[in-house]
Amino acid sequence: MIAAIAGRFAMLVLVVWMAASVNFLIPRLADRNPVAERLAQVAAQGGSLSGIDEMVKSYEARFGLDRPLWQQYLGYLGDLARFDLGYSISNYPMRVADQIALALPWTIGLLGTATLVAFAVGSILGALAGWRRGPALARLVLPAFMVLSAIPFYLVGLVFVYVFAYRLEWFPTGGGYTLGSEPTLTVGFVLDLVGHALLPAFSIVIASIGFWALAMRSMMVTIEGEDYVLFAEAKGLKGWRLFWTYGVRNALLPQVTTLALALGKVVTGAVLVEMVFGYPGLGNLLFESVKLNDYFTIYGCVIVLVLTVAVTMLLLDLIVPLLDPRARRRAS
Amino acid sequence: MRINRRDAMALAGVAGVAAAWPAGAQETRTVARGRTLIVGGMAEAPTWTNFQNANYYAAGVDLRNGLMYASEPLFWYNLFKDELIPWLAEGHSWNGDFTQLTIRIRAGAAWSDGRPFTARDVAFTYNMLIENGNGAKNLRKAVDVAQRVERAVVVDDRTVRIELKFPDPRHLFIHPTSYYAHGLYWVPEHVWKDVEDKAAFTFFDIAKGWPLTTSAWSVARVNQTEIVLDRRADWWGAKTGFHEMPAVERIVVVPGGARDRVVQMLATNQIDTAADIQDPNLMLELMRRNPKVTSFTGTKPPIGNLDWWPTSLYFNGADPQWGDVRVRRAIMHAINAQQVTEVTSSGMNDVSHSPFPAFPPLVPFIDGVKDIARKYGIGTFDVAATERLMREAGYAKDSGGFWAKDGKRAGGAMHGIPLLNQVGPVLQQQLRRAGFDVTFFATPDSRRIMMNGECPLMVFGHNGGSINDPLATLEMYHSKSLTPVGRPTFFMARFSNAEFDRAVDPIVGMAPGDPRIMAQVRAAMEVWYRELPEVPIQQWYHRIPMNTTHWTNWPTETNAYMPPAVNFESTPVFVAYKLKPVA
Amino acid sequence: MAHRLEIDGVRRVFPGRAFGGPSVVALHGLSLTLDGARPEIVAVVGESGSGKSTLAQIALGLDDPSAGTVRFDGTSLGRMDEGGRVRFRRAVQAVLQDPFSSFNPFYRVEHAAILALVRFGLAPDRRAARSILADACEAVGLNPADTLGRFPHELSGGQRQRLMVARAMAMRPAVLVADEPVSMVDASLRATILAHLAAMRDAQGVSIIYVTHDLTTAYQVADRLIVLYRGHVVETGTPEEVLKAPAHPYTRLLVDSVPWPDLARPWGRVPKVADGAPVADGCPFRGRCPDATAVCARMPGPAVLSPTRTVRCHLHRSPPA
Amino acid sequence: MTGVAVRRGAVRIGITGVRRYLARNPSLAWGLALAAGLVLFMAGGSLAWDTTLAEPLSAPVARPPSWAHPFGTDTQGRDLLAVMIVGTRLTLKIGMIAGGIGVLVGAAVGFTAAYAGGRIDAAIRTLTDVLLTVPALLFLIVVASSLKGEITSTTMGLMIAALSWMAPARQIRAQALVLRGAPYVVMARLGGMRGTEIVLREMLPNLLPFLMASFVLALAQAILASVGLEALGLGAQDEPTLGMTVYWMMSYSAFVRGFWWWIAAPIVALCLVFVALYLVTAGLDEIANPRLKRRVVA
Repeated sequence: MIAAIAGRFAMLVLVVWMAASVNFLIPRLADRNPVAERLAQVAAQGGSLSGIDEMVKSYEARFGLDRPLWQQYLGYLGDLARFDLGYSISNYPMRVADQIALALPWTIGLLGTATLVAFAVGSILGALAGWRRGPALARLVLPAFMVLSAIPFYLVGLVFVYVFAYRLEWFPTGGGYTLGSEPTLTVGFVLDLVGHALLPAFSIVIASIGFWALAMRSMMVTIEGEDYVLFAEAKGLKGWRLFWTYGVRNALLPQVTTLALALGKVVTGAVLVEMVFGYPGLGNLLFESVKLNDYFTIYGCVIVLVLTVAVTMLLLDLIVPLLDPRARRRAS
Repeated sequence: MRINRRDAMALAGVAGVAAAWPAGAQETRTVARGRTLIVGGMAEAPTWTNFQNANYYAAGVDLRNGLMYASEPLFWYNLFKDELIPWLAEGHSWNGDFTQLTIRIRAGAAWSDGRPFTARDVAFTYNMLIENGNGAKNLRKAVDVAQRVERAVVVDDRTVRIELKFPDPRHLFIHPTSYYAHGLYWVPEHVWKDVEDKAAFTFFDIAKGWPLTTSAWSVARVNQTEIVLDRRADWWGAKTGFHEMPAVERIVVVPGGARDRVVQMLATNQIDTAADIQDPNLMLELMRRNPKVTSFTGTKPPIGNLDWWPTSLYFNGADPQWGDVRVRRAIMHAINAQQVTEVTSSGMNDVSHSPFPAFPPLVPFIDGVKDIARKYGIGTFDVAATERLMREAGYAKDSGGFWAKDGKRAGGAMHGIPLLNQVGPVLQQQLRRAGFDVTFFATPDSRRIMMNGECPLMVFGHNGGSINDPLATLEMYHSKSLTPVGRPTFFMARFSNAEFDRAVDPIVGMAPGDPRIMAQVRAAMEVWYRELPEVPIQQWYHRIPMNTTHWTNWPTETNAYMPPAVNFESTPVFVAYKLKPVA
Repeated sequence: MAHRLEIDGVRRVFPGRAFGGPSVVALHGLSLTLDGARPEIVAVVGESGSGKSTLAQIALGLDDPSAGTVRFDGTSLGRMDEGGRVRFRRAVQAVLQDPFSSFNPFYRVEHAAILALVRFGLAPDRRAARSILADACEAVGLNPADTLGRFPHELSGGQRQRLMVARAMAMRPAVLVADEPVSMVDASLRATILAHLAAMRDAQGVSIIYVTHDLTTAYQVADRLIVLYRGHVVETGTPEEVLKAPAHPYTRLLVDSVPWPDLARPWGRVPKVADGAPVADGCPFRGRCPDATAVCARMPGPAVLSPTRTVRCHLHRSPPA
Repeated sequence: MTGVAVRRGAVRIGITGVRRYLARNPSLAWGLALAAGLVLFMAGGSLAWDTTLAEPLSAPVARPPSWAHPFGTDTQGRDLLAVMIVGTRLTLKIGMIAGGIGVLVGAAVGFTAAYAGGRIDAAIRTLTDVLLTVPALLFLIVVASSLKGEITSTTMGLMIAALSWMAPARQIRAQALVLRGAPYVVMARLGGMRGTEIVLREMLPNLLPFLMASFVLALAQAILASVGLEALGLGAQDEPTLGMTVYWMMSYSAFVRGFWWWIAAPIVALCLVFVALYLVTAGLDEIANPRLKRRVVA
């Protein structure tokens, strides 16, 4: 068992290392100089570009960008091993770790919550629709949600923003909270936060319920045919008990696996939602740093993504067998 | 970092994660909305980046996020009235040959830690930059300062003498005066002299009172979505009776983010002013939705104030296909600038026929070369002329209907910054209709491609150009500004002409307002119009929304005490001093 | 020419996943020789997981042993040249368990057989191949007109399995591996199919490895019986010897579990443990064995009870020579 | 087994058979109907409407729908009906290039991995997993940068294709692994067939419905990716794809100015495309995965 965990962990390190290496190389393939670009951008405010070449050289030395690529690569791996993400090039002397720490709560708060809500609602809806004795209503609304799930949620978001924020003015058009209000942990402020998160969250939920419902429904259909359910039914188990203890509980496990992966991906896949709703999360940070080719911030964001997905996978591999006797048997 | 953690915590609360509130979180006092100025700042992203950096000379700084309110210049300049407004300085004097500029510091000026603001701070700032510009070269503006200034000498606490490397009658407007993006920021000697690595210094620590400021507001708290500055009771200006205490008690600067969001926030009175809305129709819509919002000219065209960036189509001088002036002219005649302004601004941006912004001090020069412009047919949309010139230049239309010579089509990629997204596609279409195979791109990479000279055509505005004197714009076409392809420059025409240089050179030694300048400008523009390094298209207007719900006395056409643009570093500070509360 | 297939000391270990995970030993050094000069049916019996299907795969050359060799006409499969491979491929054929999925649903039923007949030079062209197959069909009691040219789903399970046997006959192999050929066929057809297999042995001289979990059919057709438990050969002998007087406790368990039509026989002895945990060494069956003692922690050596009979159990010892 | 029975419907095509099959698989029927509608709109539109009106300066600016411009016009004088006709085609073109290459490369890689097994399989699997971590955004901007920003709808499709093969490769590998052990594949090996021949002759035909479903899914994913990138302003700015229309609509404040027709046109078109593809995928899935016995959209 220990050996298995150690082996799995070694695999994790291998994948993270390879992913880190690939993602180290990709931004370097672009014919761009992040130092020069940032300086030029700042200079555009200041009106003068004189002396920019000298400044570029000076900062390249400061960031070690004047060294051969392999030395930079080794240095990068060394820093990474110490969890040191270094400085942002375009926002020097800000640290990449600080940038990520600022962006992460927004992303997790919005997308994490929305994903969980969609998961819960979708799974229950799917379970009801897949259960033979479930309410007919569930079977009726399911197709509508499934069709909605085909539509990317930023499009749903755009429609919502137009209708509910611009036309009806029920919700703010964007942002994290009301401007000028004090960020304190009071009921009022938290409500304000929720108010701002509602519209984006709602559009994500609406557009992803169908995905969860569909998966849950087919699991339920399969389970309903299993012998143990028929047996339990024959024993005279009542409808709802049967539904929860035999149906939902067994169908949920593969769903949880998918959920863990979805939550891992929440960290990245959010650029457009964040843009449509003016939300200051990690997707936004990645987009801005990609635009300026800020190597170090790009690396930081990608590493967060890679680690989240890889660690989620590892945890799943380790935990699922404990939860699911079927998987445990397969493993042995 | 404490405040950021608070944000994180609050959000974590929304996510349903139970979180303990960090003990001892700082309480800030409450300020009434009627005494708070909320500004939607310039930000493409919905967040501030690097908002904990108040070192104006650091490479990654962006003071337009609101930290600008924590600084003041020696002089302000109001170009509408051509008026120099001494602030931290009382006045200045020149020696006879414009090689020594002496500045007199205002009595009683002080930093927010109580230490007086003296000539030493000015001299320290200058000498720090000169030393850096001659050595490490990692501070912004340092190389520029070192190229122009020999040294700054403290004569006494209130007098500083700036010794220049060459006669430069414009120096007052290059470093000591703040307007648009020009001018230096002054740093307190007593803090900065001990800083070892000035490029890595952020000058930011609220606990220490950093950034120290001479202005009436100092930074109270910051996070990635707002910068909050509170008025200081002990501001030197009020204490000495130099200026009344400003009515603005608190300034909150939020990242505007997307333009639509800014408009919405203005319509609902969440913010009082914002960065440029650009689109006059959008401004009209905003003023219709919230009649309390006004512009520099109200609802009257151009619904804004002129900017120093007239839009032009630049030819990349390093591209051989533009070697023949007839091709450049042919392209000029293919452009219908009137249609560009009709489509992009319902005709509210004036068509431009020169590289100068039409500011009052520059209007005489624009008018003074009109006859030359006319002689060269500048700004005439004439497809027949295009046809004739292209044939003369040896081009013929190929099967696709595009001009081509030796199998190569005239045109290519036309890059622009996303700000000019409205203009680009219109120009592209006009040029295509006239037979030029042109494609417009405005990508995140476009700025670099343009600056490095890696595309044949560019849509751009003048950067570093003139405001009150024609020299700065003319110098952009001087061969000393010529940069090889691959090295970045804002002078994208990559133009050089010895005759032009000879006409411009003497202007350097002539003080602004010298009547001899006109003859030199005419001589230079004769070459410019003849050689046509770029095609002037239209003037550019800042459409700055100003909300009168909480604040009045915004700068307007009839009360033009300062241009209202918030994206220039120091002018908003001046406006903040002048605002009057409604309630 | 009589071919000879020797499986010699074959061990097959399935590695765990990369970086850890326990590996599974499916076969522990199994030996079995089929001599074309003396065609016989060897039944390999055992419960699922006993390694009998792995043995079938290895005998067919579809899987490679981790240790030990498989020799065909004296040459190890691993060192065979191209021609040898083709000869082996042709000579060793199979009838698989699942008559439903043994046919590619995309093609008509004769597709694979005709292709193989032509490829191995048993027929000069597709027409000839078809007629060879038709003859084989008739031999197994199928009407070629009703069978050939149809899609797999249009035939019944029994028809399909008989067609598989017909295909095997048409190939004229030296060795046939029949991996549970009747387990998914209606009981009424089992005897027929087994009879065809026996006929192949008798008429064509084909040696057959008959893999099954069903002792009854093994008893009916086999000349020799091998009982596998967790990759170990626990008992060998003639069906008569083994089934009438099982020597190994596991064989006994198997035999007792069979619902014999003889009503006088008691049905089943309840095993001590339903599903014994795998044991690291010693007798693999000791976790379930009702007769297990301390000595079973050591692996018993094979005891030769008769010239045709061996057993691996501490209860038995070879009689002194 | 129903699986075989369902597969029969896909393989043996007859008009009545198709009709009967579609009646049993309404999601496929609806999906195909929608797709046919879109094709009709694109093809019929190109014939009946002047598509050069999709260029800027072709129409009066910012007009609501009228007889002259049934879908209205945008602020740069594009006729939105023409934009939709051209844009739907361009957007589908991007998806076809990316999805097509993605599935072809994915199938090649997936079959190789499944058939070769062992180290090669492990290497391919790790490689695809690692490549899946590369953010599309990063890759696109880096490639665009080396193209000097000059992105066209074709290069856009190719760029997305480079990121589109990993997911199909994984799915096809998994399916091929299942098939590799299928008895009929074993029988083919016993009949003297070798690797490539088995893959092409025995496995591929049975994977066709699955590959079709994979392709439609990859097509939808590619369109999703391209529209996302275009909406961020990273597309072929010169071409009126649906994603670029979203970008222009957003950057020219169609929301605030209340140009509902400009908002509606690309969003409705995109929704129709996505829903059509979704329904077709769901329908094909029923063929490819016979275990889903019930109708996908009940």
